Amino acid sequence: MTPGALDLRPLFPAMAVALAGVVVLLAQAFTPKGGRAPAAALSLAGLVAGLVAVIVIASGRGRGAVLAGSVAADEYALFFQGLILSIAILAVLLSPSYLRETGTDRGEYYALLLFAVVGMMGLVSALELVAVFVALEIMSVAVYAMAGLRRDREESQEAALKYFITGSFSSAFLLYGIAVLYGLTGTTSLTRIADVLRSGAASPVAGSAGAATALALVGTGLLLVGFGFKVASVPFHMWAPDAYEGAPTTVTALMAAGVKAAAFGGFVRIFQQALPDLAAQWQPAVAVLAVVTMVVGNLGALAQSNLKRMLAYSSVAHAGYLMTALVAAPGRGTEAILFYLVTYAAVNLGGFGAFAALTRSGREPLTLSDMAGLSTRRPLLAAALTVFLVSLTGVPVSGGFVGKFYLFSAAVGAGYVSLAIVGMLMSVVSAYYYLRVVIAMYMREPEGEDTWSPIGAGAGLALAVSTVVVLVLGVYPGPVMDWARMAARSIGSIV
Amino acid sequence: MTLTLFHAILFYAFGGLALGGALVMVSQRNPTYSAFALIVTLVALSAEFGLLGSPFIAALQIVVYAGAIMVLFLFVLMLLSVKAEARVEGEGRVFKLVALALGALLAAEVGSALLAAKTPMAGGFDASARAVARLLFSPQYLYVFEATSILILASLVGAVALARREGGR
Amino acid sequence: MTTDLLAVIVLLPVLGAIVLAFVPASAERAHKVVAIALTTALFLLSLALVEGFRAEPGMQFEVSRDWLPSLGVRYHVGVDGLSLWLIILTTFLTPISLLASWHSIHSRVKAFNIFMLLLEAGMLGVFVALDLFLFYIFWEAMLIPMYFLIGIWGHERRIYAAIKFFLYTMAGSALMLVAFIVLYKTSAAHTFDILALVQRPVAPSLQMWLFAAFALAFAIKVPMFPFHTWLPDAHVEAPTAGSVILAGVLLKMGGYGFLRLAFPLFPDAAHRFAPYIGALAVVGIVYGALVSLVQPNLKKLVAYSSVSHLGFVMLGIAAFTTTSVVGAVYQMLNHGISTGALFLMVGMLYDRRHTFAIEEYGGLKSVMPWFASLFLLVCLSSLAVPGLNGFVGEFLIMIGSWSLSRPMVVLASTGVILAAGYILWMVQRVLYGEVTHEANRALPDLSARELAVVIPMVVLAVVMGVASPLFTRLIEPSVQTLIYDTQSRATARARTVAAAPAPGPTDRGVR
Amino acid sequence: MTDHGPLDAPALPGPPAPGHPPAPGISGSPWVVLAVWSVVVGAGTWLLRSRPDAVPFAILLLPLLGFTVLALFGDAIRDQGEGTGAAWLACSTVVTSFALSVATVYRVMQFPGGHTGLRFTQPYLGFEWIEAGAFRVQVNLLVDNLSSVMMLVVSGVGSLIHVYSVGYMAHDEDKVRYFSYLNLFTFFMLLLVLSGNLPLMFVGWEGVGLCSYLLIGFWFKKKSAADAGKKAFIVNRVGDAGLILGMILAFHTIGTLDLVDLASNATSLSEEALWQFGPITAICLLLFLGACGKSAQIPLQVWLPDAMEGPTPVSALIHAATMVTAGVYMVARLAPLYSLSPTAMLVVAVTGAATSVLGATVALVQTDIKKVLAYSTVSQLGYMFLACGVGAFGVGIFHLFTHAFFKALLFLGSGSVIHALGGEQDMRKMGGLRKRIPWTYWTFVIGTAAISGIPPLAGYKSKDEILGGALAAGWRTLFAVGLAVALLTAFYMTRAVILTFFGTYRGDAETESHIHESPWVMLWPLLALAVGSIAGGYVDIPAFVAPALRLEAREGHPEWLPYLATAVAIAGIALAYYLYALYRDIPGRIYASARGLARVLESKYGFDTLYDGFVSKVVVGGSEEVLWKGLDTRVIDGAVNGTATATAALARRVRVVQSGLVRAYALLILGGAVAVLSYLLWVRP
Amino acid sequence: MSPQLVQHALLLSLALFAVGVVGVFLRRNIITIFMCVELMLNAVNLAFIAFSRAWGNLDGQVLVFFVLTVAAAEAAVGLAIIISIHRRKDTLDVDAFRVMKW
Repeated sequence: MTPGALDLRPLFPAMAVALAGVVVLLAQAFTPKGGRAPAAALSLAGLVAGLVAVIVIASGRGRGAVLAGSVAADEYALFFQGLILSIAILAVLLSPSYLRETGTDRGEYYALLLFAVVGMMGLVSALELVAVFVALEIMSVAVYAMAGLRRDREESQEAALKYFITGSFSSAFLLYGIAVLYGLTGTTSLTRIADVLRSGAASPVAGSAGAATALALVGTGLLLVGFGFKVASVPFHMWAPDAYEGAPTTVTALMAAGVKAAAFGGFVRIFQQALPDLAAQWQPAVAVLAVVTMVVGNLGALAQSNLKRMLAYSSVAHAGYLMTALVAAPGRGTEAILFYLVTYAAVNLGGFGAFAALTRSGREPLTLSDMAGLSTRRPLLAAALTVFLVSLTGVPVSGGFVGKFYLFSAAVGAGYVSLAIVGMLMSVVSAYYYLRVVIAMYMREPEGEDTWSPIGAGAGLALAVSTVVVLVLGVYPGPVMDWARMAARSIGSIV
Repeated sequence: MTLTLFHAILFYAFGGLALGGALVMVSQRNPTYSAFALIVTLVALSAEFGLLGSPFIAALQIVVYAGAIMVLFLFVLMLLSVKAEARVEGEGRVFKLVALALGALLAAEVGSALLAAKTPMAGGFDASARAVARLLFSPQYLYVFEATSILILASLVGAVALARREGGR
Repeated sequence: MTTDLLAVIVLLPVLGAIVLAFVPASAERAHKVVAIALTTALFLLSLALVEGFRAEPGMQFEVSRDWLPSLGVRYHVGVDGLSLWLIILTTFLTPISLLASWHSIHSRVKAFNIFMLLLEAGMLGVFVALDLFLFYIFWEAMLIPMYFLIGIWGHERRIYAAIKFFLYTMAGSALMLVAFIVLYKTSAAHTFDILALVQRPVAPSLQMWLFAAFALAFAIKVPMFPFHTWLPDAHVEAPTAGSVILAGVLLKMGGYGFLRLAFPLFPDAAHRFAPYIGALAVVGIVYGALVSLVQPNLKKLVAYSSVSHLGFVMLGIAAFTTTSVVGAVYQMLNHGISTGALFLMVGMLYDRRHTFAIEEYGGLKSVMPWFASLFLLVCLSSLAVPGLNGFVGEFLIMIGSWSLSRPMVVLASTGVILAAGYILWMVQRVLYGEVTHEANRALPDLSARELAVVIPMVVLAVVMGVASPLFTRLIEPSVQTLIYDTQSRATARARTVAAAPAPGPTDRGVR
Repeated sequence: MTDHGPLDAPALPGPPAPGHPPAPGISGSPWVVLAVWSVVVGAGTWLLRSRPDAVPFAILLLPLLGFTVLALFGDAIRDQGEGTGAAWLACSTVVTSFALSVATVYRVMQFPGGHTGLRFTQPYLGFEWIEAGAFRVQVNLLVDNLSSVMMLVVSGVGSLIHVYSVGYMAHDEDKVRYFSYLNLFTFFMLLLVLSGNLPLMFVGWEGVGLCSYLLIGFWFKKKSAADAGKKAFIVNRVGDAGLILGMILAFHTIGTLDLVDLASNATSLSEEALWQFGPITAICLLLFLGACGKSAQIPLQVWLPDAMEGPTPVSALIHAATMVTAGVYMVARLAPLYSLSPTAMLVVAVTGAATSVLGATVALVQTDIKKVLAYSTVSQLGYMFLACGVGAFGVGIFHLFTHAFFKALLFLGSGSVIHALGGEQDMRKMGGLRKRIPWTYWTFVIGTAAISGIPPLAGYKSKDEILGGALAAGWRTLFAVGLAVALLTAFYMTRAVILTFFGTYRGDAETESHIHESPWVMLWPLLALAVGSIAGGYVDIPAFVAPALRLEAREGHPEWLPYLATAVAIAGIALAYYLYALYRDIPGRIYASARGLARVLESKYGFDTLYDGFVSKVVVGGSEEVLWKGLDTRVIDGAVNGTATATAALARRVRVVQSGLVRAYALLILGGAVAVLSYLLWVRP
Repeated sequence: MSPQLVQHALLLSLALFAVGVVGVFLRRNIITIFMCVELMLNAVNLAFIAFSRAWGNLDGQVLVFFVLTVAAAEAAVGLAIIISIHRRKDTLDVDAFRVMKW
């Protein structure tokens, strides 16, 4: 590209969403008192526009890295942006009825959601650590706020607080890691960090090869802490159960699906693009974290009676599953993570979305007895939820199974058979707590009056889409796999 | 910019001041005192920045941190009329000891790596506002710079949404 | 084959389930009729497989297409002598169990029929799949409908049983999936295609581990002692149709898995582990028989008898001679028929009296003569009276397993004695004597529908008892090839065999 | 079972006209019977003329056809004429089989070399019974002199008993079922004796066991009957397991299970030395275990006495004349094989001798008339094995042949007595029936004389031969045992006759008033059998079957032997007469003075107690307490559930870490950071 | 002595970071804890400046600029959260917030 003439096309998707956020705010501001701004519709419009932009770019026009290689529009970024936008669209579809029933119906919600999406999109497309950090913070700040939006529940504010304190605490570690890497390499660009680390001696800061390695490892370790926190890997996971439980359920859905996807998007890209030469060091560490995460996440979920909290722990466990494939990055491991995130996002949107959709007058279905006999009262919803739970368990025919298979086959391919074994055994454990929900829905009689909300059109659509995605990925995952492969291969191809 | 002994003395003095402020901050039960101690540290750090040849950042530090952020903290402290932490007998002693040990361990680990590193000082270092601004507004950081606008907007909206009183619209 | 008959057979029930999903739940009769008609049609369609099947080794009706190239997964299906009759057994038992459930399932009829259809599809899929991935999909997917069948329509402790069933079998197959992947990664063929993998076994040391993982999954499914404790619970709590399918088809998948996968894929490990499998099988035979002797509950008794019967199957597989394996495959079919019929008839008793306790019955022969006669016949088939189906299988297994271990065969023969013990004792307590419970005095004899359910099973038991070659002739070529190929691919064996006379389809097993 | 009759003669509707027994209601459906009869006869004739090779199969299948028709359409048939039509249908199939058998035997003997048998292989189906690998079982029949004898006995005695049953079961409501079982039994028994290979023989073998089970437990409402049936089947199964193993071993050792091939292959095998437990000995002993089960030899003799719970004709047919002799038949059939193993021969002989003593001694103290006959059967079967064991296989078959007549006769006679007494079986409540039921009395006496070995009756001839065989083989001990048993036999049979027919009636008056001679349909089978019991000994069975057994003709016996045997028999009879007819108080005194011995005999040498204890305590008790409740529930399932419980407990522990205190969360982050850095810096440099 | 200056700045930054980290655990007042986090960010800033000086490039300066922005944004949201929870519970003792646990 010619210097001076800035090619901003790769930024269009994010810009569309950001613009939508601003418009939502303005619409809110200009709506007369008592009126209701069409915030959800506007958000949808912005997100759809962003998605269209992603598709247009992906179809060949405007791919590449721009702004001196600080941000990329490679297949990887586009894959994630498409995924994140889809997640956001479904989350927006789920939101109105839930917000109405919980009295959280405010314009800021959608604006924050859109800003969070902007942050997520930046996180997966940034080729540079400053951008990564800022994008991460945009996402985090918006989500901190969203977590605390439900004023009728003490849990919501507590969630925001806990998420915020631990989040900013871990951000500092991440930042220190960035500082160390910058100090070692003199740059924040992912590719240039990789170059310096590869050539080794070029750094004036490194006194010796050993010192360089030590610094690099410190930086890597601190980055690992930061991203470990964002993806909710044990032992950095402890915010997740509380934040997931306390946050408004639609926000939880966004956190479980979107934040996790974006965090993994950044995690994988940074470690793969900037630190490939240290893979021999950090991959074993990731493997250990993965094992611990799978075990603790699943055991934690096993002990829960609150369904949201159970799904929160389960999302911890799934971070562990995802991390098993990180040891096989680049290549099949990355593909597997990308593929799994798609099905995982659909499942979590569906799962939390189902709880959100049932919420009436601020009362959410939170316990197993709340779900008793759901299959007789909401047969379709129960069926959809069953599909999600089956997919979470990793039983065919569902995207969850294919995804898990993909992940574990990547891990085995990298020589980590033990990871696959632990993963499968933990899947068995997980079957127990997932199945309990199915039991409640199908094998217990409903108790008392039907106090659940009828399923609205938007939520119904979102749940239906999620269900279809999960099932299609279980039978015909080919296309998504192909995209994932293209995306995984594109990392580092554009500088 | 040449380095003189005076320079060095100032550097260590402000360094000590910063560290001292920090220690006071974490050892104070009263958050207000802590805030003042933090301000001391921040100002001292600003001086350190200047001594390390970064006048622009040093100024920014005073303006943004000491000037804006800490004022905000103090404002909130006043607003909520925060009292000192109540003293609880033997509260979390083990907890604190573990934290101290872990903190020391962390410092040792990172420190060992830092100590092994060479620390040259590149010549011809120009970190004037002009030079920094040139880089800041180059395409390389344009994206991040623009992103910060969204960040601030998001935090604004978030703060409003959270802190606004019930029923207020 | 240009038309993929197997895909049609597997997908037809799925299609049926989808169609039924759109029929309102209130139209219960329509659901029943459609499901029974569909599965019956499928049975007739599956007979086309028998019709077109040539008594030759190798896969027939084979179809292989790309499916998920990025995972190395193909859509590869086919039928050979090992799977042919198991497919027929599946399509045969499904309409029968649906018909048997006509009255006994009165709640959520729609869901019941849908789950049964999905279950059938899953079972058929397992038997036709020739790609590990595909195999696993069906293998696991089947758990879910079965889980619902037990959990929704089961008896008092149904939830416990359903969870136990699901977790236990899933735990077993969890490690198998890892083994699949390891196999894929390490095999020279670098594929999930079973036929290709079989051609080139992996290193013997690795085989041991992979075989162990496979064997665990299959041993739980069979179930072999000591992995059997899920079975009595699942059987007792499952509704009749569930028990029939569980005993009739699901358990067969374990044996089938050994034959289709574990043994041919890992010839060296199979060679090494066969004696242990045989020993466990024999323990299962005796143990299952002894424990079922003292069961106070009809269904539990039959469940433990399954452990015993399937011990014979496993003994035959472990011996791995043509005779024993043909016997094992045949015994799987026999067990499907006779134990399936036992569960059907026990279910008919339950429909009348709502109890499985043996002591609640007695003297039924005076009030339900037709039931008594048919029940006796089914029992005789189960205890392997020659002339009925069970004998042929057990005899072939014992005669073929002689080369594996003589003491094992001798011990297995005690199973024959004990079978007479537990079955006849049960028969006596249920059918003979005076009617001791007032409630039994007016029990109606079998209805026309019930007769229609039982009589096909009984007829098959007789036909299979007197005309076994009709079935075994289609089984044997595949078995011979299986054994010959497996033996010749075992590296440990290849060395010793090199000096031996030219190998032909021999009757001496892996041993 | 002694205090009240089984339904052997279920509550008689009323006193029948004395001396003029009511003819069973043939009138029920005469036309049906006639039609069936003519079709059967016509078809049989056609078969013999045009498809002679099919005749053996027809012999087999006719009773099966009868069974099938009765089983499927029994209800319809019963609705007409109280099932009498069913009875006659059943009879007709067996009688036709008998007729065809006679024709076949005749035809076989016309062939040159026909004495060693003709094999009939079925050409009708495109397959055999079992085909798997090297193991194949054809559906082929072997008609040689040995199976001819058996076939004739089975279908002949079977026919008579079918006919007898028409009268005996006339008042039973369930006679359709009875006759269907009886027909099925005939089918399996014919299959047993005709089959050309061991596995097919085993089908018949187990089949007759099954029918025995069904018929013993025919009156299933009675617990003792159901128990006895079950016991019979299970004890037989023990033997059958041996038989199965023997077949397997034979297949793997000799390479075939075809009877003819086995016999001819056996000649190429070398004889094993005494006490050398080679494969041949093992095969023979395993097969003999099967024979012990079926033929009620020690240690599996316990079921036969209990089997008397069945209707008396069944006892006659199955538990005296035919089924229980299957073991003898099989051992004789495999004579060439047994001849190779002196060890096995010795075991067979000793077992037979021991069993014959056991049966004879226990019979001394029985008070139930059928039990006497049952133990007598046990004893006589032992006699037959004794013959086989000393190498006189043909003689064993000879005794089998004669025994079939006189034992069937005795059973049917006892049935007639029981019928007359309205179900009474206890001899202590009989007496003086000689005049009341003369036909029965005389035939019974003939049977007793025959079994006692009084010349010139059938038993005399065959028993004589056995003793001679033992002597010829050099087994003096066995000879002595045989002689002793002969004495005992004569004694206890005479005792039974005296208690039943002599003296004065000891039962109650009510029963006495109903005593009546049996109808003719029951009497003429008695007469026919009586003729057989007299004349049967004049058929030279040993010579006849010798070619089929591939044995040398026997040597002559010492000429003093017949006199000695006769003397022993007469001594036995005289002693019994002395004790039970003349000085009736002596038996009681003997009893009193030899209580220990009496108790041993009354407890049947304790076998039942031992077995019951083993089964109920060790097998059932052990299975319930140790295996099921202990191992299965507690250990194995405990481990399964324990894993789940342990996981849940672990989960509760893990959960506690999540304290809800945010600083603890941060601490864990810090700890994690330290751990990660330590790992990266120090563990993995 | 000049090279040591940068190194000592780095060590100072590390010390401040460690003090911040430990402070999070020593204090119970949420605002103080938050201030400790701010201290950690500032410590990192010092490291950035030091490294910038070592390399003689300005990326470190720019980084600090953005970190300041982030810190401000975090402060805004963080304090808003604190205000809102204080409103509900009338305490800033961090250990008082444990409705959700286990």
